[in-house]
Amino acid sequence: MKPEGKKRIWAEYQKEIPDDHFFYVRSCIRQTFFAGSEQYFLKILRDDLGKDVYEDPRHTTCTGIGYHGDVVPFETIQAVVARHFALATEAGYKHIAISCVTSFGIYSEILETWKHFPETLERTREDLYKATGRTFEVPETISHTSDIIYKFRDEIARKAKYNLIDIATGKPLKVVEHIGCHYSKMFPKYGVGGAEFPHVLVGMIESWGGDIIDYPERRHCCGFGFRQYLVQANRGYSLFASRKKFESMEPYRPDMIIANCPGCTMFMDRWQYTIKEIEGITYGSDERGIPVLTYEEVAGLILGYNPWELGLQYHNVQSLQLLRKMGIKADPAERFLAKDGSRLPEPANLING
Amino acid sequence: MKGTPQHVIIAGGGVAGIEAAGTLADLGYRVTLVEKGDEPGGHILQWHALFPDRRPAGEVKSYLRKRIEHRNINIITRTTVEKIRHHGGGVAVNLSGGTEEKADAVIVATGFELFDARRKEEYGYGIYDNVITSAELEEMFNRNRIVKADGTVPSRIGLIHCVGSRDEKVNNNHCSKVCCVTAVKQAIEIRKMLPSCEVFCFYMDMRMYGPYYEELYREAQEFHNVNFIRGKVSEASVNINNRLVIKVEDTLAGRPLRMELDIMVLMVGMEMAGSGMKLAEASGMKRGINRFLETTDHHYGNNLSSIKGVFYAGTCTAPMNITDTISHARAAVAETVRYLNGK
Amino acid sequence: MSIDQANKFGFTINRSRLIDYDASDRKVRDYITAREPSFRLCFACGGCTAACTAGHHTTFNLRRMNTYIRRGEIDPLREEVTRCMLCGKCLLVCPRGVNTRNVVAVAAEAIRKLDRNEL
Amino acid sequence: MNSDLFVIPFNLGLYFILIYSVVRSTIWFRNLSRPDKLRLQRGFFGKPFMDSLKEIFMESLLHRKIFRKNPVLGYMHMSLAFGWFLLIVFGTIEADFFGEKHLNPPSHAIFFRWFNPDHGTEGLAKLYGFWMDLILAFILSGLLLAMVKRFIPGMMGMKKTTKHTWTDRIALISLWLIFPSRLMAESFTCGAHGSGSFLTGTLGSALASFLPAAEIAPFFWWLYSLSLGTFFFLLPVSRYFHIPVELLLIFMRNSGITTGDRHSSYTEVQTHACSSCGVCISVCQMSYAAGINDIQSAYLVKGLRNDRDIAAITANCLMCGRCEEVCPVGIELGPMRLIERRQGEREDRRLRFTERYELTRRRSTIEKEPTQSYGYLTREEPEHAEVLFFAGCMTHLTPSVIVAMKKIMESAGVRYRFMDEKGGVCCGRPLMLAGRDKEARELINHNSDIIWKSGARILVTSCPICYKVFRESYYLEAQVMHHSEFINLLIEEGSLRLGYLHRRVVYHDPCELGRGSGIYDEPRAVISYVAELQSAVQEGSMSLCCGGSLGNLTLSSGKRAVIAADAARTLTIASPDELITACPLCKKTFAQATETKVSDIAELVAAALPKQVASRSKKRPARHPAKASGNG
Repeated sequence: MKPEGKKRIWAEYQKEIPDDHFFYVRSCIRQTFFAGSEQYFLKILRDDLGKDVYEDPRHTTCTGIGYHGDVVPFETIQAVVARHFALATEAGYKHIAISCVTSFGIYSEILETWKHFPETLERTREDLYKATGRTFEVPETISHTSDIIYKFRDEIARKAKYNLIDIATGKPLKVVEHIGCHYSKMFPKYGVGGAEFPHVLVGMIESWGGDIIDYPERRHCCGFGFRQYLVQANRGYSLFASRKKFESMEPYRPDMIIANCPGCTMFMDRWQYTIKEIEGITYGSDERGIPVLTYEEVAGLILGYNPWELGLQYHNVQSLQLLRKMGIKADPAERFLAKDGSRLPEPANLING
Repeated sequence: MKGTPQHVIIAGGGVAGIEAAGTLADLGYRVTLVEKGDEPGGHILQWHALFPDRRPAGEVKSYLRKRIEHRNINIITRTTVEKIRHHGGGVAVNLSGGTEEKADAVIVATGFELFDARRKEEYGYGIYDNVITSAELEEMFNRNRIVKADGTVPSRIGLIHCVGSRDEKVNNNHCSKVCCVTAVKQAIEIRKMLPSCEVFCFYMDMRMYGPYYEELYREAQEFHNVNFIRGKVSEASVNINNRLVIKVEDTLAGRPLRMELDIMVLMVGMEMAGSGMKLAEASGMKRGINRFLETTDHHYGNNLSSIKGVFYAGTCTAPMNITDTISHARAAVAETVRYLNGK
Repeated sequence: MSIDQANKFGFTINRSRLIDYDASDRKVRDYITAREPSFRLCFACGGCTAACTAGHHTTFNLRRMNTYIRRGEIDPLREEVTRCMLCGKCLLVCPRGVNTRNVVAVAAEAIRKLDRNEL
Repeated sequence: MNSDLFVIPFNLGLYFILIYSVVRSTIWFRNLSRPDKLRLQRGFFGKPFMDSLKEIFMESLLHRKIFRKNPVLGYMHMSLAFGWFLLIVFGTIEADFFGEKHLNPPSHAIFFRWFNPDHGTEGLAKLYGFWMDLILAFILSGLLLAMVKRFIPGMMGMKKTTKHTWTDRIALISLWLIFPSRLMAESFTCGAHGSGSFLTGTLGSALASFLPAAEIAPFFWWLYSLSLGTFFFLLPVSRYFHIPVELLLIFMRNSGITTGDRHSSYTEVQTHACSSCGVCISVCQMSYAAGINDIQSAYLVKGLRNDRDIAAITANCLMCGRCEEVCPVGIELGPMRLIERRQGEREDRRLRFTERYELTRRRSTIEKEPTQSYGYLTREEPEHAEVLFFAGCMTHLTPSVIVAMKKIMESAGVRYRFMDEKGGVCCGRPLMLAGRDKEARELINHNSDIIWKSGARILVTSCPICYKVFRESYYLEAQVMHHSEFINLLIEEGSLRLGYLHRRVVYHDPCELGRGSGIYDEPRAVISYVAELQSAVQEGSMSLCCGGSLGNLTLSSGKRAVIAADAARTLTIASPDELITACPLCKKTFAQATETKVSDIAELVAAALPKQVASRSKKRPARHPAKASGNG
């Protein structure tokens, strides 16, 4: 591997990520499955980095799942996205921070469409106005939330209480990064580092002390794919795609996977359990599974937040070994305690629980 | 011809430029050959052996060298022609370095550039250790040593056709014509040097268009056991053993295929040379959608520019092999002479 | 995998369609190439398949079968090879002079030996 | 008499070979199938026995067939075989008649001169002695020729001789020594005693004039006995074993036993009856045209006899049948080779018992052995037809033949159905040629079903390969005709009006039609009716193979082309206008090999049809050629 080659590509794919004042649009599934990730993203930005992030309660789903599931037409989704832009315009924001990779892909697609076919923009303005009476300005930038963490990765590193380093050996942790397909495969210039060698997560891992694993199926889809997952009969494809990735990364003995897409995190985590049930195979060293973390969770860990506050216990693959390696003291017994100290029911079928 | 011989400037000292210069000089014209490199010769200088008969490139190189040992030819190296413009009844050219040269006609022979393989990011050229170009493989032949980056001997080599050719994604829809036969030639050479090394050619179509090219292809299959897989490689990565892993559809089986390689050779295609593009820009010479120079008619005017007194020779107009380049250069001379006689 | 496990989720893991060249075995190819060297000459024009008497009735495809042999894909080959009628019509069509009929005959022989652990 | 001890080697050898022959014959007999045993038993008391004696005399002793083919070679064989026979017969008579006793052990007849050194100086005995010397001279002249043939094969018009094993060599040396040593032994004895006739007497007296003949004589008698004994001992393991086995083969064949389709005592007898004469090699196109000299029938048989791996030999043969045609012993070489092609037949047979057991055990664990399987074929419901036309797979690659046949049949008003118009199912013959009879049976059943259901009275095919299998392996009510036969029938019936083409043509007999099915005359009759038929250099039963044969599984296209070119050259030596054949495969093969125009017989006939075919055939009422089929 020639690092200078990658650096050259990264240099070619640099995008403008604003410094402050974000209009935040959330993800349907991240806030549901990894509520801590979203919460800590906002918290880190606001409290640790002192940024202004605006949330509007009137913001809705982007309908991306419906769009990719062939039930929402392109005109409709343009109008929905335009409405988000209208909310941002009304609040005086020009930079959109998008939590979901699917949404990010849709925003990119719509902006590109408007750029190449200005008549569609006009049509959308008309549609939105007729439907809601709103008008909007096209935002100056769109950033995926991982872009924003990427931008501030060194600042986070400076404030770090922990690093992606095995404290017992002093060696960097071996980290697999997984980028959601819609982050940059459709429009490489919208992603940090492009599509073939994305830098967005690599940059974070490098800044926080970890080692990147470049394994053969790195580019491969996690298997989510809306039509694959939504139709039960098709889930075998989804599962197959994830397994292909696990088998490819397995020889490297990774300590964790970091993903920037809510769907990918979800499926790479849950399918490990399903594969264990169907084939009896558990991946990871000592068959403890490979923890799949969001970059927000990792940033939170680095900054010293409580793993159970971050919501690590709500992953199917538990991260106890990983936390130990990083030197983070967290009592497993406290994983499922409610705020008042009472015990919550423990999820069944945890890997490495 | 009477009086002082007429003067022709040739922009570019590759195969076409040299052949045009030699022919013009033989006919008694005064020629100035402007070459941007240290010496005339062009791409062939790096080549080890030529298709289809795998003759040593040196034979053609020495032919070309002799071709310009002529008192009528003045060679200017490390110089490019920046601009061509009309001057009186003839033409004048601006050379890099600020000088100007006048002539009765100009032959543009600025040639081609090899596709920059880094533009096919998914192949990881410049990133993975053992991804090389066909030109680099040729240099290995010159050194008589085919080895991986770590110095070990490869046991499997893949040659990827159409890198930078027939690919909208890199803005090249044209076929570079010579890469298929080059791949077959190189495959045979690898097999001869390393008999225990498996060789695979990944092709979209086998375009064996020239005489004895198809025979070479057959020879590769019959006697050298070169494997051919029809399909365009989509991407390359490395595995834990630092072996390349490629993905391709085996279109004849209708199924995806994955294979490990020790060395991946990218058969880089031909593109219009950057210097030629600049010259065209500055001088108002038209270019086609493939970015090569556009001739007035691609059947019977394929040496003619739309500018009076300016003629084209060789691969600045389209990808071609050495044989065709030499013929094209001679034809350019014929057109030039016809023009000069009519003046 | 038991039926219970399949029922547990309502789906299973799909089988790979990938030809994993490094995982497959080319003993059959080597056996055939040694006995019928003209096999190497196939350039997959499909003339054999177009002429094929059996191919008129079933999915038998000699051109594809040759590809399977070369890639070491034995399972599909095992099915394919049984369908040929050995009529030899393909021999008359092949532009590369591949002894196509013998390729099938030797392939069947190779598979028989492979299954008997005699290859 | 102590010096009589020299007879011991001879006696041992003789009794050994007699006992061996009886034991071996018994084993072979026991291993025969029940029907074959019955055939043999019946044959022993009937005409077959007499036929066999006659054949043995004509072929095994006189070597009539070889004589006809090659007189010098025939004389060589005859002098050795018939001469030796005469020597034994007349030697025994001499011993019984002139000897001390009237019933003697064989050694007394063989070594008569030793026991009766002074015999034959006058009267009848002298005349008889002259006769015996003449026989010996006859044999020695043959032996001389044999030696010449051995060292200079070309002199005998023989191209190649099979290679000898070391037992063959010793047997050969001992055989060669027998008669010279007898000559020397008798001559020395006669020389010492002043007896002997023109050969032994003359040579004897000459030798005795300067040598101590009486002292030297025993040495040659020992040599004579030893060489006889050695020869007898080596006989079962040498190529000369064919001499006694051939007698058995003749008898078995005359009793009606045939090779069939599996290995049996009869194939073993045939294996041992081969004299490795090499005639099969000389006529083999693979040898003289393509330079392949290790696959001929002699090598096949030798491989079988010596239990070698002959898979490569077995597969690499055109199956043209020329060797079988010339085999002086009459071995069924084609069927023998086909048996060897059957899957696994031979490789399993070569295994030792324990290995075979182990293999069977291991194989029983394999769920499914891959065999050809045509379960995908769907049953067809053909329309009724008087005449069913089956073009055949290959004919679909020569559409001109199909068009010609259509024209001919329409012109003759034949009501026919085109069975494989939209592509049919292979006849099964190619599978049989590849040794896969079981799978062929599946296709045969499929096609038979269609033919039966069509109710056709005549099945016409354009392909000799199909023709052979239709005739031999299908059970059909319909009469099977090759299109050349059918066209001939139409001409004879008067249903075809044909003009005369002023062309000189030569006809090539396709292997499967000519030697394979015995159809030589009909095509010639048809051709002569419409054009001038030249005769070919090699035709009829010795016609050449085009080289394209499906009988060969492994022959490369390059070698096929060489054979085709050679055959085409031979056929067109008299510069005909056209080379006519009756097989699509031959047509396609020759078309690539010669400048001469190559046509199928149907195309030739179609060219001779009057021009306005279509309108005439409509007016004419449909005819029923099946009526005339009785004369086929």
